Amino acid sequence: MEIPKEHLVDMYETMVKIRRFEERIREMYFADKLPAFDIAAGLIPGEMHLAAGQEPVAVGMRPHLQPGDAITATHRPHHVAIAQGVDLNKMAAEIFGRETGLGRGKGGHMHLFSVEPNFGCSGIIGEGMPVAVGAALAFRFKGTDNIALSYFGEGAANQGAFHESINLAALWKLPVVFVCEDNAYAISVPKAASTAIPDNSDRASAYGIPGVLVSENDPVAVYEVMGAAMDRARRGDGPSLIEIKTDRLWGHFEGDADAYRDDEFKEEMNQRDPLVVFGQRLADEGILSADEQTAIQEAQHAIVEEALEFALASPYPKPEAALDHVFA
Amino acid sequence: MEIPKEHLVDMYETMVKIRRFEERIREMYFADKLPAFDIAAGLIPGEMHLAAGQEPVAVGMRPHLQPGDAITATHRPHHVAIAQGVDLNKMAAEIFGRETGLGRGKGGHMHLFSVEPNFGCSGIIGEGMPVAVGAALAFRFKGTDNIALSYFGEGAANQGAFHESINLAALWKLPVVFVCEDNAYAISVPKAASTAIPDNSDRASAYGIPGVLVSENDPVAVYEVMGAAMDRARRGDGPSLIEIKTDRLWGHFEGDADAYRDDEFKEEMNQRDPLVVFGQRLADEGILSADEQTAIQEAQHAIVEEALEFALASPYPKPEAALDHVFA
Amino acid sequence: MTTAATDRKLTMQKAIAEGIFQEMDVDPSVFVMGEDVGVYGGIFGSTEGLLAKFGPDRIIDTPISETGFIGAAVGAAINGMRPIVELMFVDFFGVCMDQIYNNMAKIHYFSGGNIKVPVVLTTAVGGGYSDAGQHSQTLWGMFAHLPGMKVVVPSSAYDAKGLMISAIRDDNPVVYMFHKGALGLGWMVNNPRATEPVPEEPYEVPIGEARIAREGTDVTVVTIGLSVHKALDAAETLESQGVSAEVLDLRSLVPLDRQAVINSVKKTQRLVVVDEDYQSFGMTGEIITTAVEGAFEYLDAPPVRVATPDVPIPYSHGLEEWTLPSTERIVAAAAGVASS
Amino acid sequence: MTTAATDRKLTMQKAIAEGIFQEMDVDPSVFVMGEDVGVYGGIFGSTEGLLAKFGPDRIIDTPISETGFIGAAVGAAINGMRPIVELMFVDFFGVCMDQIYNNMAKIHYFSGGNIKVPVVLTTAVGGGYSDAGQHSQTLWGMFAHLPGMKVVVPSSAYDAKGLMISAIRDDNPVVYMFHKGALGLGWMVNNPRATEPVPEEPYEVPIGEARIAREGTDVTVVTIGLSVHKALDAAETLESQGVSAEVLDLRSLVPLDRQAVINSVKKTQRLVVVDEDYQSFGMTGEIITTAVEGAFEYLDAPPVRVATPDVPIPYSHGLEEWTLPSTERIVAAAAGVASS
Ligand SMILES: Cc1ncc(C[n+]2csc(CCOP(=O)(O)OP(=O)(O)O)c2C)c(N)n1
Ligand SMILES: Cc1ncc(C[n+]2csc(CCOP(=O)(O)OP(=O)(O)O)c2C)c(N)n1
Ligand SMILES: [Mg+2]
Ligand SMILES: [Mg+2]
Repeated sequence: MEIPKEHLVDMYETMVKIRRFEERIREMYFADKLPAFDIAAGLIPGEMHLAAGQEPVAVGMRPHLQPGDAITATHRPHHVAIAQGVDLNKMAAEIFGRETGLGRGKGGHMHLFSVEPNFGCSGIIGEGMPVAVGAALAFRFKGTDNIALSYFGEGAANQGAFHESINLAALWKLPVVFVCEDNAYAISVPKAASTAIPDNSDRASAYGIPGVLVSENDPVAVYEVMGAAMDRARRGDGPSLIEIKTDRLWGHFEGDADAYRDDEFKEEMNQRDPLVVFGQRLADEGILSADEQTAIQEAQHAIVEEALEFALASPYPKPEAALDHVFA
Repeated sequence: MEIPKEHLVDMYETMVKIRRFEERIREMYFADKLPAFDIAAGLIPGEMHLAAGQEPVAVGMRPHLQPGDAITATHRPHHVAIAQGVDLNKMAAEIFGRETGLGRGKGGHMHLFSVEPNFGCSGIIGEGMPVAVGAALAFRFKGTDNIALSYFGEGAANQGAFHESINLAALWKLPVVFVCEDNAYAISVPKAASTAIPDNSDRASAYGIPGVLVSENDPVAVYEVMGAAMDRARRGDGPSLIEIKTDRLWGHFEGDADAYRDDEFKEEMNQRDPLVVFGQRLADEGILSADEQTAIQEAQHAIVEEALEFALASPYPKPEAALDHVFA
Repeated sequence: MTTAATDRKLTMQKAIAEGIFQEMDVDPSVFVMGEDVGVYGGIFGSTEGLLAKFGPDRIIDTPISETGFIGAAVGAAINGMRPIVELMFVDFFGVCMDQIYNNMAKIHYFSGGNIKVPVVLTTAVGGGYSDAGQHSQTLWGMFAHLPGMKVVVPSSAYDAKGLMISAIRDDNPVVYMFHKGALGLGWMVNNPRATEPVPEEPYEVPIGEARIAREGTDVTVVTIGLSVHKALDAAETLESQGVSAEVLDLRSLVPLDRQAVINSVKKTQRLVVVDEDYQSFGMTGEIITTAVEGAFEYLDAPPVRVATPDVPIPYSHGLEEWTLPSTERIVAAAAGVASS
Repeated sequence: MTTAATDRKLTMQKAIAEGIFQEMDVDPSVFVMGEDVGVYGGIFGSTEGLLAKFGPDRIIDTPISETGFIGAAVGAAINGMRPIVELMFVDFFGVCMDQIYNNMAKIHYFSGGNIKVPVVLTTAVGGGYSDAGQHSQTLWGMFAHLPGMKVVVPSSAYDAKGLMISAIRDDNPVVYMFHKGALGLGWMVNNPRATEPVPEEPYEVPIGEARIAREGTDVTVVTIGLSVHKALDAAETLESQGVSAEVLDLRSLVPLDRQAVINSVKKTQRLVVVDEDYQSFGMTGEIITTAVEGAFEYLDAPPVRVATPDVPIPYSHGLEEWTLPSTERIVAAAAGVASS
């Protein structure tokens, strides 16, 4: 497949932005928590699930997105939100618990909601899957050609919601693409200890829909497979189930000792860091020189810094605002 | 496959017993409810789901059962309970809400529990499936060669519990046989309106286990397929998923006008009544003559009458016994 | 028109279906999803007649996948629709509660008010016909305990239609519970009070306002759902015994009309709370505490509760009857508190 | 031995793991299932050290299939085992509540007492560290509302071990909730009171008996879980203000030690109920109603509640802190009611 250069560049830029965002969040997360790690302390208290290494699953669909397309993501949502173009300032502000955040500080890092682009996520495994089905149903009612993407981890693929959602979407031939981010672990539980078969994409046959495995953590491979599935959905030919092998470079959440993955595994994983590999490839293929990549990095890092500055300069909500927004 | 004659006879006897039980319950259910049907009135108030027509799915496994094997059944449980040999007197007494019932009148027709044989059922779709997995896990812990059978309707196959249970059993290679009773309807909803693929047995591939379709409502076909699956489980080779096409001859519950199935469908269904067909076959093959069948019918009917008499002669629990048995 | 309207009596079941019908007729964003809502018309008739008018695209029969389709209602609501989604019996909430309480009820809050989730979740509640412990519960206390959803329980036809229309127009998730024994179904004994004149035209009944179902001076009986009728029956008996009971129909638990409870208790100085839900950690405790907080000095005697004891609802008729609140138990409780 | 035992201080987390360890050691029918209970030792350490001793056959990591594995615990319990099954956070109950409340909690009743279901369901509760609305709830009022399960909430290490051992030996389903903020985890601020001397040998703490955590004469503070420590902190401040607060740690909501509440209220004549769960339709109403039912004439002032208001628990630190019951709010409430 011939991929337009601007798509390759766009994916690279977005990967850089995501990685930088995650790195900076990580730094600020630990800022006031160490030396004695206290989860409740610091600029960003609470759990923090970062997606460094999983950039390809997010950026590969990006060039195929259209305005109004819905995405539901997981407890590990930043990469997908950034790839969809969720306002980075407001997103950062939400993560820092500020009044200017996407949810005025009420939702936090696992509960990022945006109207335009149409994004949501959740802290409960599998919870977003039926929501994506409902978004697709709404698109059918409204006669738009929008589609819904449902992201979930390979661990989530054993939750009942997986089965019910995909059956519904297949039955009603709805424009949904189910995207399984297979990073091989659900917290400490390896996929082989949770899943009776090797590849969730093979479960598509239980619903009579296409199932495609992307076996490399590579934005181009994701781009191709997601492009076909998204087109298919947009054409009205129904849902697909895509499984993408990817890597969670860091712990499950920040502070996780990650003792359940051995050093060899982690070393191999770090060797194949998708950002490095993709940058190398773009250089090798003459698409983006090292200098161009550096320029991109600087530009993207600046965007991230701006978002963090916006967030840090924003006020906290008034405590009694806790009572607002239960009901419309 | 050569089936021992006593198994054929046993299956026929049991089918006769089941059918008679369901017919008599039906009569007594309506006894004091008509002419103006009142669900709360009569000897047996409440919902009543009868299994006439589904006898083959129940009796086919019977010759392969061993003491201690566990069965979990559904809201439509009588045929399976009778086939497993649950005490018919106590079962009838429970259905009539009596103190002598399996649950002292607390559970009723959807909540029949027996220790020996090891039987349970439930009013919630899919609820029994994980329970069967747990029974099988207990058998492994205890080092017995018992197995668990999990019955559920084709409607239940779209409930999350289906997915989670089968994945667990397959993952842990537990001795469970999952038996889908496909009577083509979930109340008024036909299978095609609920299930994205034609046969649930094909969903076995999502768990890497054997899936077998029994496409006739025939005790011999069920006997063979269930025998193989039960042996496999007992040998320690793990679970199977069996789907059996069957017929619910009557409404979803008693009092159901059954207007969602057209006359043609119902007529065809009645033409292939499995009790008639099996009786005919046994006569044709010289296994049970018409006279022998009549004798069996009389004997089985007498057993059913005895159970009903036991139930009707039993006292109701004292009202304040409602407070007992919340805790052990 | 108005005269004709008030002359026409409807059962609660028909009133519910009419409310949905009329809103669907004017608002194309309203649709219905659930098990057996199509050709069957809803197991309890809540969607009767809708398929014929609106067709299978807007009246959607679902698989038995409550997590799937209730979650889909949330997704559709976020994206501009106003789904009505049916959980056949409230007792089934356990297979899908995450979508209800963690998702439907919380997204508006998590989004800081940016995202609205206008779902109406209809569900049948209540016992009294030997359907045993997985098909006879009300559980409204539990729904009311969890923030983010309105919880509406009409007791009769007029309110049922008006509350349904209000629920559909509400921008919040509304759990709309109908009591099987008040629906006026042909196949279940009903309290005849629930069938009453219902205007033909659409109208709203505000969510969050209790209704004084009967005025009285000696004792306040606060309740909801079918028990309203049992309380009214009890009030007649009490009257013949010289006790004047005021019956307050809460109509919704969220929002809860606390002021109506307090006002009535201030007037009668005595309180009985009747609840078909489990007694402990539920509605009776909340209402009594509301009265204690708002009218402590007015209370002449400790309030009394008449509720379902903390046992799974038993099957056998005599056990169940003994368990659920009855007119006799209400009479005894009210007479007792009135004379103390 | 006894001296050594009482000298040894344990965190609540270690006390829980030790209780499980000791029962598993003597009873081969006990096993553990749940997410990350194996090599991880439980996200909150409840199963720390167990895998090394008992191996993966008895300490079973599960897929994220709560309906599947909690239902499997029910099936195993019916068939002679005594499973301990972990729901990682109580907030996740919605994906599996049917197995918990409709199945685990009801089978004994439905079977007329013939079938026992000795499951211990462990789960982490509580907020205070900005984990937002799907990871910070306690929800014990909801579990206590639904009949058929015991609901146990230890507040400190001694009780945690003894209640765990009692729970495992109990023939009934027991929901065992541990508050993250009382566990003594290295990575979370803890109230130091929760860490205390714990005997080495196995012992039971009876389920259903409240504990007077501090004696007092002017006002009773009834609470459970982490709030016990906040109440004790508050009692110290109150003492300096001349108010003597009695703190009652309920330890379990089911069975509920109503007599302990009544006795204390009869003594102090004033009541504050502190609950980290949502305020309405929950524990505060139940405890206040219990006091009103059992000690009406003794109450000198309307009881007061200090609870989490009916909002999903917000993320941002300041919002959350304002929402959850704090020592300051307890002091203010108790001082207020004591002076009224
Ligand atoms: C219903 C539910 N069960 C358990 C959890 C706790 N939990 C949070 S993330 C996680 C692992 C998820 O694994 P996976 O789906 O593979 O996503 P990943 O973290 O690898 O991105 C678990 C078990 C939860 N949030 N919701
Ligand atoms: C979780 C749940 N949802 C819905 C129901 C209501 N219900 C009872 S039986 C039934 C249909 C079941 O169909 P199927 O599984 O095919 O079994 P059949 O009745 O055909 O034997 C439904 C929807 C229920 N009991 N539990
Ligand atoms: Mg994963
Ligand atoms: Mg069926």
